[in-house]
Amino acid sequence: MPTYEEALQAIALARPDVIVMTAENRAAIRGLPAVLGERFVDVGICEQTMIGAAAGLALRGRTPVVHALASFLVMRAFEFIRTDVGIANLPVKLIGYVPGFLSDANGPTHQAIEDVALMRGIPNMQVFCPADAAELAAALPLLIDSRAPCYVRFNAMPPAVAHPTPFAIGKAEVLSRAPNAPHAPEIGSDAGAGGPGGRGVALLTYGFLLREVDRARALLEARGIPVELINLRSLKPLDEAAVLEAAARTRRLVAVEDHFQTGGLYSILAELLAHHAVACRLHSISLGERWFKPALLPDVLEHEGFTGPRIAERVLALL
Amino acid sequence: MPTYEEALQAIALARPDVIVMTAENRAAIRGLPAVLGERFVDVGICEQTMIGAAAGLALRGRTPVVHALASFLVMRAFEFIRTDVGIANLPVKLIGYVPGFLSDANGPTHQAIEDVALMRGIPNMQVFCPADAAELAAALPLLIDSRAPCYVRFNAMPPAVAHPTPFAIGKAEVLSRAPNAPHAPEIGSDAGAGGPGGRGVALLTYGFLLREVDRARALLEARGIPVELINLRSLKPLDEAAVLEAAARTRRLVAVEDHFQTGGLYSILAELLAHHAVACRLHSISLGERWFKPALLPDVLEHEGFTGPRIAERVLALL
Amino acid sequence: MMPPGAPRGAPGSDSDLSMDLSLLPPLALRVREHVVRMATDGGCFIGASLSCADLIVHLYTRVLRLSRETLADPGRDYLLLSKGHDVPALYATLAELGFMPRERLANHLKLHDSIYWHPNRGVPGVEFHSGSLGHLLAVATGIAYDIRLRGGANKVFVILGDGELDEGSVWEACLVASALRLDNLVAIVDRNEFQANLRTEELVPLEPIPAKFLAFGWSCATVDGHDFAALDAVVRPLGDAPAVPGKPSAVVARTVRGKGVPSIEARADRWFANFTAAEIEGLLGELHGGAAAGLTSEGLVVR
Amino acid sequence: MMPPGAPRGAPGSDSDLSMDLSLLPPLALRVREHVVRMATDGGCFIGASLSCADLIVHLYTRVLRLSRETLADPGRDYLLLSKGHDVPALYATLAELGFMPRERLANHLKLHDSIYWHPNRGVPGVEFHSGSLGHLLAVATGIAYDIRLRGGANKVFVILGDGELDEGSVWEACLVASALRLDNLVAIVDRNEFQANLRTEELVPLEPIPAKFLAFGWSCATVDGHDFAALDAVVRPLGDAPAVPGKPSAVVARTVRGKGVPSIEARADRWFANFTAAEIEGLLGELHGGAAAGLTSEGLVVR
Ligand SMILES: Cc1ncc(C[n+]2csc(CCOP(=O)(O)OP(=O)(O)O)c2C)c(N)n1
Ligand SMILES: Cc1ncc(C[n+]2csc(CCOP(=O)(O)OP(=O)(O)O)c2C)c(N)n1
Ligand SMILES: [Mg+2]
Ligand SMILES: [Mg+2]
Repeated sequence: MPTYEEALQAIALARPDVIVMTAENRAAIRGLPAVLGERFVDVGICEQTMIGAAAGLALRGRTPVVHALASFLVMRAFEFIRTDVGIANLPVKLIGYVPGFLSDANGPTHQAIEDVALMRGIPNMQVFCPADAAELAAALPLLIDSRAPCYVRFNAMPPAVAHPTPFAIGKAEVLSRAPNAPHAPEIGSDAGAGGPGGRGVALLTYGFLLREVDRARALLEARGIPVELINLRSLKPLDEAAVLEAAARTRRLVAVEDHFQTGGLYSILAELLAHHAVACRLHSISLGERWFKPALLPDVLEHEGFTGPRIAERVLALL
Repeated sequence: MPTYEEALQAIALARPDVIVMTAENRAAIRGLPAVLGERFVDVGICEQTMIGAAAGLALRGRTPVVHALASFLVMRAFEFIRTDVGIANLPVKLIGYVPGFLSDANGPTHQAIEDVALMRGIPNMQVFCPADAAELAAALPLLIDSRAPCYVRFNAMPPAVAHPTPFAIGKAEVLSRAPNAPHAPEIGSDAGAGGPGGRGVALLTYGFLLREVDRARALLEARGIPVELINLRSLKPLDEAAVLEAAARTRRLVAVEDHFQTGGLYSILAELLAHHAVACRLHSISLGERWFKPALLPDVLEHEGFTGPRIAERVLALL
Repeated sequence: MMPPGAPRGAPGSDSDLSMDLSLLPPLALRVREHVVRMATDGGCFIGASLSCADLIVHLYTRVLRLSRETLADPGRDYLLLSKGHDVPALYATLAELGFMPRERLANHLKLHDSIYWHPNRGVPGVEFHSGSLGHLLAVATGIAYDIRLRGGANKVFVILGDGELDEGSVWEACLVASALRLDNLVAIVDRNEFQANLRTEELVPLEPIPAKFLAFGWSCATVDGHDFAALDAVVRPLGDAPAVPGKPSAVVARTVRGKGVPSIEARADRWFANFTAAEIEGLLGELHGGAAAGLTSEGLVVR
Repeated sequence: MMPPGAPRGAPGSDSDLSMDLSLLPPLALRVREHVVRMATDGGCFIGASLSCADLIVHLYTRVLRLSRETLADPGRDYLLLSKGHDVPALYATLAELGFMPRERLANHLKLHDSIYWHPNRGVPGVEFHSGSLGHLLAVATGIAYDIRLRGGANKVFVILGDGELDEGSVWEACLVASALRLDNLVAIVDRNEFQANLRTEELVPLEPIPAKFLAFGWSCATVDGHDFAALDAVVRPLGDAPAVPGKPSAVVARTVRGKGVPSIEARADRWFANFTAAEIEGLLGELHGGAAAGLTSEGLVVR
């Protein structure tokens, strides 16, 4: 699999309309200035101007791929994104660096844990949250080909899991489906731990946390809980069918995300269930309504309860 | 009832900690500079600086009440609100002028129809949406007394309805409760038009639209539909009990709002129903995922389907 | 695609030469008439539109390489209204120059058209929507950068409000445009001395404006924004070449809010107006040198 | 409450006089040692911290009316780090001056403390959190305004990065502070010539910086940011009175990224560093005039 930089370089070399932009955030693309020359634009620490300029470039037929730290991209420049890119529905691709827990010890100013909420609220905007470097590289050509604006929760971590399903816009990856005849459940009162009429539990997640949630899945299965694991790499458009099927089978969904509880996956699922009038338990394992404790990533995961074992415990407690 | 300006003046005169600020938006408070002198600060067209400065004033023990057009307040200054006011949990009161449909012919740049979504997503931030001038004036002393930051969807329209219930933070106003023995329903297949096990329909709304929704209520009742009408003036904190009771009785909620479908009242209700695992139909009458057609207010309401009669029709179509 | 260096001016498809200077005053008068007529039945930002009517008329007739036929031509010059609430002056100019039928102006604020208080691309000739102050210099920067990448000779003009200069985003975009050495970019400040409710110097003093642009790496000239000959001397050459090679060009155009209608000139409470039909008649009279209109409707504070 | 005009300097509770100038170099050296020690086990923005270590040390010992006892006193002088990633230099200064125990520095990045990459109010002496560039001049404007409303004589100092000047919000706040005539406000620019990855003049040229502040209604002086006597001449008087009455004061402090540790000076790839324990020893040696540390860990591009 190419790295993000390699993938972007290949696309930019094949497509002269692609302009790579950054607001002093070139960590992931530092080799591109030499390759792209004037098609690489670093505007300095000017997130708002970068977005306005990207809109101007898009008006001229370009496809800007813009980079900045996720929190400053989606928040400092929010009104520029919504007004210049959103209203005009221009194909500007927003790449948010160190989102969620990945901002580790930077502190709340850098914590993009409302990015999904903000970006999905903008008409026309698509939202992608790759689980690892491979998924990111696989998604890139597709989302640059699309004419829609999009936000990418950048994540170039090592493979989270083996990916059986190629990336597609609007499609989830179903990583495990609850087996038909599981061991007898060890916990919970109702059979198979699912909600009324269902069995087992579906864990839905996205981005970097997939790795940990997959570990949690293994732990839960080892305890005899039937688990469905869904990688919701495309949050908007959403793979409604995949979610509704999981809901129908398990009657118990758990959204696991490094995001505030409001506005992210939990809200997406609540809206979907309401829209389809599906009776199904829905739980959130998220940051609730607070910023997380700044520290190095492994410490953050442990402290906030997002390692595989801690997630498994928290799921068990919900059943 | 005092006007907004009178109410704010009275509070500011009684409380020397109150500082009234605006970013060139003094339409509703134009008399205050003469009264408050240096405690009235117009920073010019500088929404971000206004918020940062308000945080600085709050650090010094002040309670800033800040005014700007809703879209520029909550969007241009979003990151300042979230970072300087939200993280520090400072008592800054944000007053958003011409929100929702009230921006009539200004166009999408001025349409604050994601303001509820944006503001309620910020930890600690409260969100109030008065239905008319009376409710706004009644709410003001309470929300300035509170130590929490808040956002007010400013609305000083003439009385929408008679208000039986005094404003209280976290409380809804239940304006009508479905009668026990309604006329036989004329439409819909299941008895009383409610969802399974319920009867009638609950209309939930906030702000300026209450007037139209109340008209819709009368029209629906005239057609024999039992209607509950709830004025959700305090969207955060939410009066969960009022909503859950309406859900239990009617099993059918309709959220009516001049807001995108995502993130506002519809999402709030979807999250609440999911959290409490309540089986209940939930519908949205909102702007969906698009900006509204700019025109004068009455034309907008007609065109977008938000007059009383059009709302009634749309509710009927849902049943 | 337009040949580079195509002649300027868009008086109509039958001409590709700049309009004669002597024709600008009567044209500007007709534009002002339209603007005044839009200040009823809902109203418009009349004061802000009248201050830059001459700027817009001059740009379209003497500067921009743009005609009805080249509205989508990548080689066209661009005009962006960053202070979008002056769009009535643009609607009127576009109608007078045949970019759209004059009748369409009667659709102002009507549901079945897109002629409302801020620009949008539903109107032919509008390059981009605006309304939120402080955006279009950034957008223009992107446009100008692409033009340079493609080796285009066309220019990008942006009209800014003076109050709009309060927005930090304007200065941020100035820094970036200067860093990118976009000398095909021109910002014209409609220096009408007022922001929404107050004189700029009484609220957020902006002077010295030229020193600001110079310190941010731009060239800067000052001009009387109601004097077509002066505009010809200062703005027209910027359609050919920047004032200083390698630098974006700023022009501070000294103007008067409500210019042409003495009853509303330099008055904050007549910035946005929604007059009665009778008042409109009076104001049109004033425009033609008649007596003061004797306005009776109350002044408005809309912001 | 502190008496207005209280003596300056916070060398410790037993003294209320400014620290003797001769004591500053050794103090700054100890501060730099702490900063270097924080550049491991996760690392820190070492380059950005070393460039303004002298500024911070000088402010705390020779300018600010502030001591351990007056940390919450409304009459205290304020120091705000708008370029928050230089906070290791502040942690170290606070520790050396007894605002917090030196041992707490060992908690850098640890879960049980609040000593992380950006300032927060969990650390005594930190007035406000930062990390998002371009915020604290606006916040300082509010603080300074309140001080004036209350008739206070205290001052508000803000340290800005030079790259931070890219952000339009800085210039917006400059306009507002000037409009409000906040002459109790002082902005010090850590002019280390670099933003995250490049030299400012190679990315977004900022010169002439003084002309920018002057055009925005501020006074502006320039000083060698590593020369305590020069800082005493330029910055210290601003603790008593503005350079120009009625205007906020800016000071451009010429500094060097990574100052004091030649191996990392003026190097973009050593702006943020996470060294091995052995490298840290080498760098501490350099700080004391020893041979080059012979760094082996790769340079980092973290932004
Ligand atoms: C970001 C933003 N903030 C506030 C407003 C509201 N507003 C519209 S025009 C205006 C005053 C503009 O003054 P100026 O730029 O001088 O334009 P003029 O009307 O004088 O031409 C204000 C505050 C806005 N449209 N956008
Ligand atoms: C709004 C915002 N955008 C981007 C960043 C990422 N960032 C942190 S420091 C930095 C460079 C700052 O350069 P400068 O102000 O010169 O500080 P120095 O490190 O040189 O002291 C950048 C781009 C940020 N923290 N905040
Ligand atoms: Mg003006
Ligand atoms: Mg620097």
